[in-house]
Amino acid sequence: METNLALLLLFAPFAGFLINIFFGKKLSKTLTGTLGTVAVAVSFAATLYFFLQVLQTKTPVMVNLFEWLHLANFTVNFSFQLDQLSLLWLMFVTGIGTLIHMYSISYMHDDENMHKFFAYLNLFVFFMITLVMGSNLLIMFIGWEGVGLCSYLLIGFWYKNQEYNDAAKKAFIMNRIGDLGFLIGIFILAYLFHTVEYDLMKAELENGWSVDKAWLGIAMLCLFIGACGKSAQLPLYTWLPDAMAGPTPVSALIHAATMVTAGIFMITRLNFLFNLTPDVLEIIAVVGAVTSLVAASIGLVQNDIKKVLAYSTVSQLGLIFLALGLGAYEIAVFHVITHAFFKACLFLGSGSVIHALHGEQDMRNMGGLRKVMKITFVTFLISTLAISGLPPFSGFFSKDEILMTAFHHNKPLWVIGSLASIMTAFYMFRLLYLTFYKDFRGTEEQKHHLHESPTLITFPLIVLAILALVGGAISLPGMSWLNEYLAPVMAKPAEHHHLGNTEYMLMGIAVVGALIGIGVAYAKYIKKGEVPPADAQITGVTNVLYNKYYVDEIYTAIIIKPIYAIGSFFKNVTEVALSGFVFGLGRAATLLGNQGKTVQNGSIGFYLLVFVLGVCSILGYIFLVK
Amino acid sequence: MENILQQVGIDNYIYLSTLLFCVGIFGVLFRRNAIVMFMSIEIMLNAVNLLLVAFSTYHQDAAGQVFVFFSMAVAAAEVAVGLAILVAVYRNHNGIDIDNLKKLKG
Amino acid sequence: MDVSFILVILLFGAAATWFVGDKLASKAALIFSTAALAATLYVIYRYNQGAPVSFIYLWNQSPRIFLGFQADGLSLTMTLLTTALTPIIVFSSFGNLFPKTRAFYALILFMAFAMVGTFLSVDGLVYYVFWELSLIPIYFIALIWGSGTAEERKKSVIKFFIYTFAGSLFMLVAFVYLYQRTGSFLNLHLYKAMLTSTEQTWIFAAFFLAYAIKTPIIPFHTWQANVYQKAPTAGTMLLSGIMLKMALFSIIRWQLPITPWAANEYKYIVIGLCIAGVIYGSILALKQTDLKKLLAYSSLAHVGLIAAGAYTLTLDGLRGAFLQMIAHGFVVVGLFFAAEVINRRFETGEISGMGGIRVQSPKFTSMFMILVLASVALPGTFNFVGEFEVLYSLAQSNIWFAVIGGTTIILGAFYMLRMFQQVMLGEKNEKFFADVTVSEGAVFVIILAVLLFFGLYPKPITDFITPELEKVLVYINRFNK
Amino acid sequence: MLTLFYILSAITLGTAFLTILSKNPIHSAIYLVLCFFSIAGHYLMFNAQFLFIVHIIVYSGAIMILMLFTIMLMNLNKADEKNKPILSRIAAVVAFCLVALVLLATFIKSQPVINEYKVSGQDFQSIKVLGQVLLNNYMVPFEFASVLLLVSMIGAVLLSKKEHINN
Repeated sequence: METNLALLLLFAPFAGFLINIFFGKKLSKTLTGTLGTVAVAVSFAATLYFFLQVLQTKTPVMVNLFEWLHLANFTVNFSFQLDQLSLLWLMFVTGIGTLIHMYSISYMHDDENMHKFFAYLNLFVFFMITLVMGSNLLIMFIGWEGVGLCSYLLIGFWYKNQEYNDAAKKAFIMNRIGDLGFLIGIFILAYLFHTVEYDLMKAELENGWSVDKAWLGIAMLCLFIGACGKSAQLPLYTWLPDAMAGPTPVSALIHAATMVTAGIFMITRLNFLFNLTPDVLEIIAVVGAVTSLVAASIGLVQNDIKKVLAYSTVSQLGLIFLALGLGAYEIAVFHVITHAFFKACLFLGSGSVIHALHGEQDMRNMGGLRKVMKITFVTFLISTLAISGLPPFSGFFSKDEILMTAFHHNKPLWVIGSLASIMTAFYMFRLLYLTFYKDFRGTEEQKHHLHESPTLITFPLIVLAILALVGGAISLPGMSWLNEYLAPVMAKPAEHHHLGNTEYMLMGIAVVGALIGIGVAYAKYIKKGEVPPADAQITGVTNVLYNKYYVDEIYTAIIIKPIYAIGSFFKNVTEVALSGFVFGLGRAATLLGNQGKTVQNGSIGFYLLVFVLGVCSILGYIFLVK
Repeated sequence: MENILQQVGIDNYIYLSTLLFCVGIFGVLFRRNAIVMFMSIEIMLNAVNLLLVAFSTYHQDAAGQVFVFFSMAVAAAEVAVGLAILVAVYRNHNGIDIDNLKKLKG
Repeated sequence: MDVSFILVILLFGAAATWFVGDKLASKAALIFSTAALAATLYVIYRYNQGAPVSFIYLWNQSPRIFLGFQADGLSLTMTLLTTALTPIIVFSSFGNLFPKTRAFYALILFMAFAMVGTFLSVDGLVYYVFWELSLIPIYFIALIWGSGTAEERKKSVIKFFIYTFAGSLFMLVAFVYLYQRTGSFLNLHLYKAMLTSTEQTWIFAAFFLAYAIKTPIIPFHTWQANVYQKAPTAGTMLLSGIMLKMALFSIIRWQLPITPWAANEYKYIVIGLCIAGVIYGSILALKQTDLKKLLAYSSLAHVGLIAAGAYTLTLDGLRGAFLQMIAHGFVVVGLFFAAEVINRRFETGEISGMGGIRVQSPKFTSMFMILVLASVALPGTFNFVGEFEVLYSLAQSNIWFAVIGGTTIILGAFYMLRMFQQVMLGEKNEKFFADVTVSEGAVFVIILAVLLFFGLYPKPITDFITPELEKVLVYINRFNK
Repeated sequence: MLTLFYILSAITLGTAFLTILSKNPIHSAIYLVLCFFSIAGHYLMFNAQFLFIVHIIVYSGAIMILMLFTIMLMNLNKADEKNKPILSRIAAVVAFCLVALVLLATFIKSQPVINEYKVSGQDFQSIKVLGQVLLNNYMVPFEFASVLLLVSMIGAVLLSKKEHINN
């Protein structure tokens, strides 16, 4: 029963994928969309069942199917594990997944390939579930690569545009760089532990299995590289903003709420190993903090509504990695969840705006939407307040916990994180003001068509906004339900912050910081009514930020171009030389033959002479020399 | 009957036929007149024949003499055909200079 | 019924295909190749039941030559690969019209015959004869039915022929020497020869030259790309799908067990070469403008990795190499067939002349996409299983091998997706592209089914080959206590 | 006997050289006859009567007559032969010396192997015995030799016949 239900949970989206990919074209659009949504909803229902069960029994559900790989010193099974961590993840993956599927029914209704969209989306959910449910690293890797594939398919969903295809390709390849790290990490772990099952590794460690610390550190670093790729951290983050080429529900589901949290899930899952390598944790913390700052600074000046959200995602993920690096896994998970709520809501809200404006994404051409799109505006406002970290919205609690932990462990990182938070508040309100306040700056044509989105779109927005509002309740400072819930999967008990003066002061600083960010945005865009200038007029530091520190250009110059240059060198020099060498051997043989031919000149006297000399030398060798 | 080998010795015959053979080689290399080259070949054949006979006596075996007999038959055949070829060459080239035969090269 | 029956079917089939005439030749070839597949399956069934299916017959007393065809896990797997791919290759050619049809199909069957012979023979000399015999049909296939001008074709095909032939001659020398030493060509006798280190070095080098050229491992690969491009697609499939595996199989079957000391001694150099080939092939693939050439260089990269796995001399490496051989055989046949499908419609091999196919033919796009993904070893496809084991074994030898060899998953994704984007995506092509026909689709579906099934459940093959590989490993380890 | 051997040997070698060195082919032929006669003398010393007779008949008789006949037919009885280039002649001399040196050295080196000659007194080379050996043991080669001679005769006739190209 349990096994079957777990398989249902896993394969319901896959069934949806199969039906949509094979028969989707013949079904009506509403039906394909409904099918896709129901498939994920079934998973959500199953997850809920297991969640409640595990909440009571506190014992994880294990499902073992069959042996997949058999190597010399370890075997890999198709086995799945439903414990507190994976169920928590599944809850918001399938839950938000369902909402976004629902949203997409309306959003994608005009697309000719809607059935494919739902097929890919279902496939994505399937792989995400695989990633989360797998009981060993390789099953996770299947999901890991699978979600990468779906991300590729969905970013390049509008495949007629080669720029979108470039973005899709870029996402896949950058992910693959991380995947190589992941794979190497798996190799080292498999070599060290002779298994890749989480439980067995954990048990071995508890039984005093001696592990080479240096190799373990390398393995963890490799795994972190994998996480960097998937969760868009420095230096592999550049694919995520480009990934906004995909349809907006995709950005909401994959590139904000679920897939990009895979790296965090992996690190949390392996927390018992990461705890053993404090050096790696430190690297993670620094990378996370720097990423959050860099991405936030880029987000300050972007004009594309989805790009701003994308950089904000990178920045928030950076904060989460900061938490991971400080060993505060519960807080990281907490922020993942709240972030999933408000960021999905923000993306869906921006999708609603884009939908209303028929594809317009540039904020310079928006404005004044507050009056027309009331629901969208309210939900968007709630989420913006949440991400800016104002109490009592969910984002306040989670972000504040991260900063508090950082303050206790590492003051410079706290400063960086706080700066990033202030920037976040600024650019999010900049976004809000430019989009919803003042007057509409688009064309008359667009203005004429402005409308609030249909219920299928607004309903998910409302649900998510409510969650963004109250989501913080699961881990209030001082009385954290989440910490308790996650305790069985954590190697170390959660740090308990005593709420003293320092803590209240920190909260105050955070709130004031956020308010400063908001205030600056208000002064600039409401009071002065500024509108960001056109691309050509951007100068100075702003220009550097607007062009994202030229990171893409740098990567092109130092990686892509040299590879092509080497390719040209190989093609034009090495290949030609090698080929020439082989042909040269042939030519040498011909040349030798031609030379030898002249010896054969027909003069009998000469033949005889050579013959005699030959006989002489043979006889001499046989009888005299030997 | 007293045998010659007891007085002369097989080695003297070996030296003799070796030298004779070398003279034949010398002739073949030295001259360009085809007929004289033919004669040199005959000298070489005879040197071998002589040695065969000497060893036939040495081993007191008739086989050696039988071989000589056959080699004479072959030599006769060879000379007949060879001279016929020479006649044909002479007809075509008005001479039997061996260097003319370079044209036979493929 | 023993394994020689498969050979008989193929040889008889080749003759019969020739005699039935141009009209029926393709069908006859399909029937006989399918019959060979059925026979192989039956033989494997019998083998699994423990029935004797080997065929050994003393052919010549002096020198001692056995007409021996050994059935074991390794050779039967490779035979199955050959007889499974041959009908696919034959069937994939149905859409093309060839002059001298009967000769074409007869040569394909004859080639299958020679390759199966190579996989099955246990006598070094017979093995060598089959090895060289397989060159003849591909030579004519590429020369007569290839693309490009006759002059270019002749140049590349003759280069291929002489190059591979010259390499093989060194192998013959090695076999003759081994016969001198052991008085036998039988592999089991050769495995037991206690050769000195100098002898091993030379024999290893001779074998290596033959196999490195055939595989090919850089820098012996220069024949490859041109022949792949010039040969008709059926020929390219035969070459890349099966013939390359002859060399890789032979490394495991002949080279390593005979000269284990040298293999261990020169392990790092050889693996280094193979790994260098991975990067070299991948980067060159990025620069190709011709679809078939691109696939050729990708093949170079992949077989480099396979060979590297085999040379690690570990169970994982050998097994991974073996699995990857089969997986690569199917994938590469599928990819070249996709190239052929495009070529049939657009009549060009240039990537720049393609693009915008996805709009017109979604089915073809999906199938091609899955093939591309299998080629870049996405988990869940058969290629991942092999590549994972190979990379794991490399990581055990030296972590850097795995890191550098692993760049194939990055570079592979790079050039394959780039190719896919340029060939398939973008605005609709002005030229009409009909979606796959039923017969074309059938070929793809079979290949994809194999790749996905074994990707998720490789156990049948793994269980089939592992005992044999363990035996081989015992021979390999006899010098390295 | 030894004296006789030396005299005969001197004649053999001397006439052989003269054969080669004579400018006029007729002279060469004459010297060659002398050389053959001296070789026949050697045969006689071995008591090989059969070969002695056959040798005189075949060589001095048939072959030499054939040669002389050819020379006269071609009207070659004058010394109009152009000498070979000096380089070839030096090469010929060098080759001659080299072969002689190598062969003699070879034989000298292998001399210890040669046993002392012992007479068994058995008759092995009288015409009667040879005839029996030839026609019993070597019957088939003998017949083949006759076929060979026949073939060579036909060949010689064919070759020396005037060609009629137009026919």
